[in-house]
Amino acid sequence: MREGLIRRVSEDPPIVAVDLREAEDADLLEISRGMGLALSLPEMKAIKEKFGRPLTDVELQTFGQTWSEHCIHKTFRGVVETESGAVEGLLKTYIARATRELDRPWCFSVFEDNAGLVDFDNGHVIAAKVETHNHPSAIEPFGGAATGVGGVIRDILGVWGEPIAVSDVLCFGPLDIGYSELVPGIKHPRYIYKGVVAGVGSYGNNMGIPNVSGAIIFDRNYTGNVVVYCGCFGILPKRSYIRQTMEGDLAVLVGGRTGRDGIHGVTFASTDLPEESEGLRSAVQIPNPLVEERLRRAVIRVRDGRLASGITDLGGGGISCATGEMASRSGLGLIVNLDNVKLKEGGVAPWEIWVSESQERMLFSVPSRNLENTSRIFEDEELEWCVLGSFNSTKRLKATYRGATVCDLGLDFLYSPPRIKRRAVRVETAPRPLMLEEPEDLASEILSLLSDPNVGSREGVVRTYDHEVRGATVVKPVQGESGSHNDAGVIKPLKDSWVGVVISCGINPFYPDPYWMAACSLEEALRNNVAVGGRRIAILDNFVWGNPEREDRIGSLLRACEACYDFAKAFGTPFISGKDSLYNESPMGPVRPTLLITGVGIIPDVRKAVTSNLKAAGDPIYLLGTTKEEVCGSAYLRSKGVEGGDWPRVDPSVSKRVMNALTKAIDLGIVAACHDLSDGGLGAAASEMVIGSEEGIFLDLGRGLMSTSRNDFAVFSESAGRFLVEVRSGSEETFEATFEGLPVRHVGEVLREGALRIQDLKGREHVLEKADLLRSWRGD
Amino acid sequence: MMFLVKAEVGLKRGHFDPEGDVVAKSLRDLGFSVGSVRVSKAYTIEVDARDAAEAKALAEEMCRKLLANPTKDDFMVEVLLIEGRTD
Amino acid sequence: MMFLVKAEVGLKRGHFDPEGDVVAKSLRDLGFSVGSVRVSKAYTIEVDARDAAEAKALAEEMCRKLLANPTKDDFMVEVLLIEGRTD
Amino acid sequence: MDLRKARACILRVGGTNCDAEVRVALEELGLRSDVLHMNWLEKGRLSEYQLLVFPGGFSYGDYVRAGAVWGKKVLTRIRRDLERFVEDGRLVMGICNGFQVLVEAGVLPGGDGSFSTTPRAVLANNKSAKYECRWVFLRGEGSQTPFARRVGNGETLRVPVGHGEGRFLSESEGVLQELIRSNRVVFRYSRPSGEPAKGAYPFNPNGSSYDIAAICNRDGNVMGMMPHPERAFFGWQAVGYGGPQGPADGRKIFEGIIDYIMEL
Ligand SMILES: Nc1ncnc2c1ncn2[C@@H]1O[C@H](COP(=O)(O)OP(=O)(O)O)[C@@H](O)[C@H]1O
Ligand SMILES: [Mg+2]
Repeated sequence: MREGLIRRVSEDPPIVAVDLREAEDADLLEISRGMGLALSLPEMKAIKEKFGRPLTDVELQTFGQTWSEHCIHKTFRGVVETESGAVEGLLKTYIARATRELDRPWCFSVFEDNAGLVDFDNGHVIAAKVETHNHPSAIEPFGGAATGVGGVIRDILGVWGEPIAVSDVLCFGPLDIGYSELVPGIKHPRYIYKGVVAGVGSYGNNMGIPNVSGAIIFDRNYTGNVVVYCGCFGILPKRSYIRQTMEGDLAVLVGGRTGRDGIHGVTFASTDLPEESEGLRSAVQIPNPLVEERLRRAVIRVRDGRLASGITDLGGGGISCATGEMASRSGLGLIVNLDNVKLKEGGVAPWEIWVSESQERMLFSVPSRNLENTSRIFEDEELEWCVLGSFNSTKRLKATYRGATVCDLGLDFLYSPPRIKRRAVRVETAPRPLMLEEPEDLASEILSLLSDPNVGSREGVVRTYDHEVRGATVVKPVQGESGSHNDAGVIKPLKDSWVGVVISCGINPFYPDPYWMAACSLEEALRNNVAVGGRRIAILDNFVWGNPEREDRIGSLLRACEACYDFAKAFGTPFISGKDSLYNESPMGPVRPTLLITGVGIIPDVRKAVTSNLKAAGDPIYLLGTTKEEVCGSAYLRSKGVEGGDWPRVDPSVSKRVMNALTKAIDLGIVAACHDLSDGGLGAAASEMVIGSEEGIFLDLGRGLMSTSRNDFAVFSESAGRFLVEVRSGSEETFEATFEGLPVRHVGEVLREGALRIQDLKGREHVLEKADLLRSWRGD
Repeated sequence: MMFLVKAEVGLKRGHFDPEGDVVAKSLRDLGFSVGSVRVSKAYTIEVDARDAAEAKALAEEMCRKLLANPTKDDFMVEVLLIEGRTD
Repeated sequence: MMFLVKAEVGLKRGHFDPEGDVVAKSLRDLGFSVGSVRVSKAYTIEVDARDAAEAKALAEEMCRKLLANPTKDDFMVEVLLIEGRTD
Repeated sequence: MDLRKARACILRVGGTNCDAEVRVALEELGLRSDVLHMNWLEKGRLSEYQLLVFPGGFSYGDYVRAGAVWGKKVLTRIRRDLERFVEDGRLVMGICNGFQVLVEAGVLPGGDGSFSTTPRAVLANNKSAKYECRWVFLRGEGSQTPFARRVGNGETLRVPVGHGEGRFLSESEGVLQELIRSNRVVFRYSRPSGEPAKGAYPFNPNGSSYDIAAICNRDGNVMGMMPHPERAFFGWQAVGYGGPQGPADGRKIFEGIIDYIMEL
């Protein structure tokens, strides 16, 4: 780089001025890289053209943070050029459009704030948010996952929500992978797994928020790119949702001290995972849930005292982004005095204070007359706080440090970064022939699939998360002495209302066509929700993809987004929030495109919620939905290491009617037990129901709606839209009438003895004792 | 031969130690006059090795692979004694 | 004067150490040949005292009053150095 | 006394997180309850209450040992008031982290006088080395404490636990024998049949000696328990474990408290 572009303005405090005016393209890129800004050439040029003066390092870092993928979703808001024309923003064109067109009156606030908000009962709203914390978890599994949970909890606090539940969905490499297969810089999946699970559990348990939903997936692809999704759900009185920061209000920072930790977390999440991640020490965040627990108390007390005019959390970009966003959303400006920030250590440069992502901090805007009462609450809760500065009408973000102005930027420019363009190529995926003999021994196939890490019991993990704390959990993630699985968590958040919140997820990264992969994930989230009694479901999307600068990655992203629109519309389920995490690439390659859909439904009376364990011998068993030869990417084929065949597709015209009828049957009280069919298909679902019960199941495959003549496909197909239902005996007619014209068949009975008996398509019987099912499933 | 090795793993300097902070405050509350406190974990491990040098090297590898995260932790390994002998 | 004191608190002999047990198993999974593993906590404390002997006595009292529970824990205190000096 | 005049104090410090649901349970039975940060408990204020609860959570992050830091703080801040409260025959209940606090403070099992100067027991980390969130069976041991008044000798209750450090160990075999002899073991972990778990996992979820889940002091007015009765109070909390119709088992423990207060 040429001399003179970067100049030290002052040694102490360390401030640097960067003069972009004379900088050539190569210089611009080098400055971006050297300062860790992760800005592209067009972005650097836009800054260069805007300013007729040198910029301070504080200012350039502000751009680096605010214009990062994480903060502003540049790919999702940018233009995607395809062979068949340009798409003006994936978010606008697909995700938000579905919501806008569905126009549900119960959507209270969508895509706007830290979390999506939907109406609940008694004048309350439910807040929901799901985040990813992949890169930090790859570097420091415990701290990365724990601060992932901590961060998403603050998203809920950041809309004045009282957290009522958390969730986590985790994707790891195979735990038994050999060390020799790892690449330097990549930690062994076993190490990552232990740390991530411990981190998720530790933070949620410490905060006293029950973990009621999640999933765990193992695949070689995630060895280099661990995926950690953390969700949080909260409740608040509608009238407590206050966002009216005014000129003259004070910006008050509360919570943990600010230090060098988490610096450049944001820009770091916007580039590929570098090989030498060991050097990124400052990207490591040390969780301190004890402070966040006190923050939670303070937020609720300030809320209920109606003392503050606004709130937001400090996440990516730290103080710079939180203050900038709060001012910008209210059409205001702000002046911050960085001297007031309480620091963990000495010698922190002003730009570091400005962008540090130290955890457990919140920002309030407080009318000055309320400062005394507000600060008394903070002190009561043993929290440190400071006034950062005050809001004004300048629409500028200004910061001073030791008397010098170190940042002075117009918010309008800051919040309208140049739109980026991405190019997409359509990647065609066509089914390939499947070479697999039909096995003879169905029973041993079922047992071996149950012991597959992707199908087996999650009890060993789920029980390390408290799912009962707060005393409001109705349907538990695992249940009974054998820890069988339910499909969704149900929480009863209000003392004086029987209405419950139903939390579910859907994730199917193994179906090779991104469109159908997304469709199936969405449908599975709904299916899991409906299975326990949920309805009026709002959904959240979380994309984990590779480098969006690569045309194939963006091509599959586009297809997944198309499916999101199509199926959200078809099912009538609006997106209310979401997030994308791009640049998930490691020396071992790009992440497998992974879409998580989270469903948030309601149930009018939690006492009618349905669990998956069998209730009474003699009850009829019904199979809802059609079983097709859709096995590509299924747990069955993956466990055999076989590829090929067709993958599941979703037919919303049938699936939606089946779900609606099921909801009706649940409300009639005639559904005794229900389980959705997902990984491992009918075989896994029926086994899990037996595992959770004293009773057993008899299934006659020939009585089901099967468009296959192969027993293994009948039992392991992962066709969408299916449920296995125990109906209260005597209610068969009502049940069948409810499903008039739909693909529903009476396929068996609940047995007195704990066993799974399957009569196959050729009339042979296969018997699996509960003890054997349990042993395989639990892997003991 | 069995060696007894102690591996101590703690946060690198510069990282704030929430546990140490709580301990320091609690000690002050009990009337002690203390400055900062840092908390680390010590693993006392029986290691099968040919000699003390190998035992130490093995323990260091255990730290790198499992007990510590070099990104945030420092570790220190010390061979305590050869099993059965205390010299 | 500030002294740096290390107080190590661990399970008494004969007490089962679940954490150590898990660590030992994980180490064996990784291919290490280890016997038993015991885990303890080490507190590195800046103590204000007149001399090293007092610093040590104070740290022992901290163990008795807070850091150790006599039902299960043993502790061991060592004065590391006088602040500012490393001899 | 008239229940409408009685009041419960639920204490909290940083990291406490089960105060709200305990309050819901008590208020459901008609006992007004205040949740108070221990810092706000001025001298003498305790005497306004008939019941003091140390609820669950992760006080002070459970650093050092679960309950240790709060336990010592209890001694430096409210020792005298608490001693008087206990001597007066008022009720003190520690649930989960609260039990750990009472043990670390020397309140339970207690000494010859009232509190012991050093803890005489510990809730060590679970034998499984994991946090365990699961429903267990508790067997009433016929202890003469108000907390178990509604629970028959040998009757089982189904209640969840959620803890990583719940393995009860006593200072010596003598202390344990004394607890048993003086009928101060209130609940033991058991099998569904009511047989004591005899250490078998997961019936005994943590490896507690003598399957101890709850103990009380000499006079029976202080009880600590690892399981969470407030999470098994309403039938709908016990879906899959006897619910959702009718009350759940943990309610009996709170009802015992109410009976006692009404007789005061
Ligand atoms: N990581 C996790 N965190 C919390 N809950 C989980 C996690 N993994 C699985 N669960 C819960 O365990 C249950 C079973 O999960 P899963 O095996 O994915 O579902 P199923 O086998 O019923 O299709 C669900 O209730 C789910 O919410
Ligand atoms: Mg499911």
